[in-house]
Amino acid sequence: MSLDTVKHATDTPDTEQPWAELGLKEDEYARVREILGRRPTGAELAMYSVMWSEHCSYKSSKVHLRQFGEKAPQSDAMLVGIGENAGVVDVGQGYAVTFKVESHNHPSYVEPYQGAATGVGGIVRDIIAMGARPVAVVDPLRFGAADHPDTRRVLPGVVAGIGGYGNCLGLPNIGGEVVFDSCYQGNPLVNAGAIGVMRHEDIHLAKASGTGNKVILYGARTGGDGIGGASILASETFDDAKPSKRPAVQVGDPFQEKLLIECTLEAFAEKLVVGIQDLGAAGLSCATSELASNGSGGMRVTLDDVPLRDSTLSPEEILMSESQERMCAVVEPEKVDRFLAICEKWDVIATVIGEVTDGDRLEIFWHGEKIVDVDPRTVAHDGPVYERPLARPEWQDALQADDAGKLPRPATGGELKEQVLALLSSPNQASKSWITSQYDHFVQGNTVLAQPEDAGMIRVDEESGLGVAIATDGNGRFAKLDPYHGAQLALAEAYRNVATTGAKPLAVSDCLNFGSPEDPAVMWQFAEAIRGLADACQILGTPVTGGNVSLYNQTGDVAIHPTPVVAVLGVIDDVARRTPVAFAEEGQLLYLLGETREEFGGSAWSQVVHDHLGGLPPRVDLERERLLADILISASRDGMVDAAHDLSDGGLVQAVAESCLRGQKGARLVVPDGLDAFTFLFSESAGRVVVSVPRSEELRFTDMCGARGLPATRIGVVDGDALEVQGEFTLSLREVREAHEGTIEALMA
Amino acid sequence: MTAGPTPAARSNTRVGVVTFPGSLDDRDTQRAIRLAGAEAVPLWHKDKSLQQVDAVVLPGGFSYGDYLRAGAISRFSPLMEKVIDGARAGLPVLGICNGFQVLTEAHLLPGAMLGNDHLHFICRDQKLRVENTATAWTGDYVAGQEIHIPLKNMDGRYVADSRTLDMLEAEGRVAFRYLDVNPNGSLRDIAGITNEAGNVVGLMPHPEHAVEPLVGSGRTDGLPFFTSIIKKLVSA
Amino acid sequence: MARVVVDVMLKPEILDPQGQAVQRALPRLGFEGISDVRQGKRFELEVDGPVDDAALARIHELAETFLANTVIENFTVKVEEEK
Amino acid sequence: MARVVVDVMLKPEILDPQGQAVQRALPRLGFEGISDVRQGKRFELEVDGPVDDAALARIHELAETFLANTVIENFTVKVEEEK
Ligand SMILES: Nc1ncnc2c1ncn2[C@@H]1O[C@H](COP(=O)(O)OP(=O)(O)O)[C@@H](O)[C@H]1O
Ligand SMILES: [Mg+2]
Repeated sequence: MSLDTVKHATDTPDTEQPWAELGLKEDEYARVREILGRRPTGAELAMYSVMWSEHCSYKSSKVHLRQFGEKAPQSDAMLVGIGENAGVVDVGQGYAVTFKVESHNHPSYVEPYQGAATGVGGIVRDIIAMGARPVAVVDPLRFGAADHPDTRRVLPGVVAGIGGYGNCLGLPNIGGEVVFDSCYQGNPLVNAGAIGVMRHEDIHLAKASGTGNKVILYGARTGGDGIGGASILASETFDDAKPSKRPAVQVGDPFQEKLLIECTLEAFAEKLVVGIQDLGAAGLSCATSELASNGSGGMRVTLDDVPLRDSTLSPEEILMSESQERMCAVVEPEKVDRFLAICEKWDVIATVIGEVTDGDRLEIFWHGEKIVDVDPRTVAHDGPVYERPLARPEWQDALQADDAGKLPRPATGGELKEQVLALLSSPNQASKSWITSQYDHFVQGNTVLAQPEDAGMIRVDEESGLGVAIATDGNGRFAKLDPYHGAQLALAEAYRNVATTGAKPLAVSDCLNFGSPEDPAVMWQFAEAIRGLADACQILGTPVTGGNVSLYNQTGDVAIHPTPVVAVLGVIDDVARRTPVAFAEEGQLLYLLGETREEFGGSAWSQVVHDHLGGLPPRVDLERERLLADILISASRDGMVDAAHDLSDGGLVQAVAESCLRGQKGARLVVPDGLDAFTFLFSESAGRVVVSVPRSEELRFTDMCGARGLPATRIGVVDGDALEVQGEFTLSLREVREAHEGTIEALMA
Repeated sequence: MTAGPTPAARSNTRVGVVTFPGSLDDRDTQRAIRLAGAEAVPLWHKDKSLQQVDAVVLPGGFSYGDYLRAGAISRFSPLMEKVIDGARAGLPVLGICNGFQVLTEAHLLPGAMLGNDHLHFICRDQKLRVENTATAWTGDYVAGQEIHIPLKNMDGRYVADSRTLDMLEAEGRVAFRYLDVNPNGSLRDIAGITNEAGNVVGLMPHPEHAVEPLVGSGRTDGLPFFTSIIKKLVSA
Repeated sequence: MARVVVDVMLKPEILDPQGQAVQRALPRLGFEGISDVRQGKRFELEVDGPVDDAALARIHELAETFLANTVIENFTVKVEEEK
Repeated sequence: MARVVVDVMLKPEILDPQGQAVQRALPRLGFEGISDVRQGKRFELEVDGPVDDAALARIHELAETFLANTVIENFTVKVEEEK
């Protein structure tokens, strides 16, 4: 057994190396040899192979993601953009907000509870690493068919995991999504987003600068988590007298992460930290190479000083371990003692494992021998870039030609009523309270809005009432019909949701969930979605600040629906002005803002009633979305509307029913001239919101809409304890409630 | 502006809030105390002094991750020795949620807290009846008053043997009872109890999340907890 | 080094919803003939040095004051064979 | 009637935050000399009828598919004396 040192690697150029088993392509391995001018050591091979993986290097997506930068709209709010752990936006009064969405899809299928839990843990560490205190989480989720037996395994586990971790960290869960579709059967999507708040001067970046500064690893001990690949290496270099089994599943320790949050924030407050990086995918390989390559100098690390949970780990395994709840900080030598004291106060293990050097190499030592000697930039930033072939799928035309407008429609008021009930009680449209009641949405005492509101809203400043709002949306059915416009619809909906609460949309994060990039059809969907999103962000004036790509979500040849999930962050000057969803006052007038067309492609109605997916998604009009948002924000600021609810899946009837239930008030609706009752109730035309206007404000409100050219149609009144569509049907609130609630519980409990 | 209700009384009352590792609602509790008009004094579980506070709140959260049993590890922290001595000598102590669990683990209150009978974490706006207004923390309520207070926990099922339950009932020591829905399977719908002297109170719901109209549950039904203790101490 | 195992179970009179949930699920999984299920905790302690009577007494005390809450739980302590 | 006990423990290579938290609390409680603590679950099943090989095989299957999550946990099945 001999250690594969740099010297040894230089002396033994012809040693066979398991690059293929580690996921490297032949030309990628050749490139590593070229960069180093010799063969890599085992440890170097470990680092390059994880950092050049799809997950860490974005090699298939990079060429497309560039558009987010190239097309980014001018925005004064942007403080830190794409490339850091998370983007940062200015929300005024000296406050900055950081937010990001990430995926933990595959691990959550294998072990739902722990997969989802560690997904929350990972995104929260990205937020802390920016210098912010995490203030809320959101969880956009996709599962297989609601009545499939495996969904009963996956969903309760995922929900318990997200709750178990987030609740224990003290982060209110203020939003998310739950969508069922058999396309996600073997590939559930567990996306998790987090928001953090800080003062401008507290923004921290992942860089190691200042020769002589110390590199401190703190948090959990390093175990053999998530290092399947590295074990191959280890067995090459070492004899087999060690546990061959390394856990494929990581177990989260939310308590440890809570301590990590508190001690990191205390260190920030005392200005002890020069640079900081969380340990996520690729663990120390990623943290050391990114810190070093973003800094001014090099870095020297002594791997023997890493605290271990499993003393049999090899250096390759330590470098690749993905053990949770760890962070890496760069600290000036004279501040190290204070930093370690804070960690000790919080019972967090902290160890100096290296220092910043004045060279430009990342050097890693083990038992006194040098086992890594690389230019960190080549590891962190010079990974391969692919221009993968893409092709519009041959089935796309047929799918779009299969127009949902041809589907048989309800003919009588009785049939309409039946279909309304069918929609309200269908798993995708039913109340998600069985899920969201497992999440703490009160903790921290700043939650202004949470589920089932259109957007979550958090108070940032107690004195002024400054707040932020966030909404996440995505519609895989729309994106399947047309990925370009489907991605734009996701953005438009999240943007509209934020504006509906009265907040001004500022910035975007996204999580792009797709099938295999090696399939040209999937790659086309991916490219189209990004193009659509980037174009739309330009028009809406909301830059993308960061996000995440999850590829290979497919079983065999069958990919999930293309599922771009978009998060929009907004700001509101005074949370007292927020607009909730609930109809609260009898007698208030209901107005429908926007235009209703016969648009049923990809709609909830076509899915629930006809199990159909075809045609084109609703038309996108981004200028109109902008105008609608402006009107909603003005109306909120000037007290012209008391309630507002965005129209999306299920159309108008779904939105009105939800607002009625939330406020425990009925509504009487009149089908407007020029529309048939069916289209009025079920169309999913974009750019629409229903608002409840006090009679005293009616004139002022309609004048404002008229002057600015936004269609506003009076459709009814808040009244009584039934949902009535005049001349068609009446449903008591009790019937509505019974249809809407209980579906998920009945399926899962 | 989002200022809460005007403080009941500005006072020199100092109410300590203990932070254990994993405490979550410590800052909110401090805010509630300030809104009620008292000074909130942060206390650290490793300290050995109560800093001469007039009363102590053990806040909600997942101290030590609720590992082993909720409250079981915190109960042995250095500051808890002082809290236990103080409570026995009449110091007003309020345990909210995790704090209630710590109080039962420390045997300052009888019974124990177990996992919810439905096995899920639950977060809801819970209706309660105030059964005892003679404690240090409930004087500002009216006997029988029905209030809404957010509830959020995994281990909220109150259990005790029937002798203990009968004693609690007979002595009027059930301070709060769940109404409409028993959210966790607590015996006799018990949401909160007091010790014999009335200075130590524990409850599962979170009054600190019901002190401002704009955030949390949107109600202020929780504020009287904090004004009660101020009045009690001012008049003492 | 020896291993001492502490088993902690809810007292029989205390409702055990976890055990019940398992039991209720059994028929669905096709298992008949199990009339009751209780779920408790098992602690495995690795003890340095010999597990003599003094050590066992201390572990007993540990179980009584810490690992179990005797208001609701019973416990047993036993030594496992050396590994 | 017989009792069958299924013990479920996290695999040794899997992080056990609960066991760790317990272990870290021990010195504070004045207990030294315990080098590791792991916390797992104990299921007590009351079985109607005889616990023959067939019954045990079925309980083994139950443990494998339901009581334990074999991605992260190991389990053992043993028969306790009649009560
Ligand atoms: N879909 C996307 N849109 C915009 N930015 C993205 C997207 N995916 C990844 N990014 C950005 O690329 C950078 C690297 O992403 P990632 O590896 O997920 O970060 P981390 O290392 O913090 O997990 C981040 O700044 C991230 O925000
Ligand atoms: Mg990161």
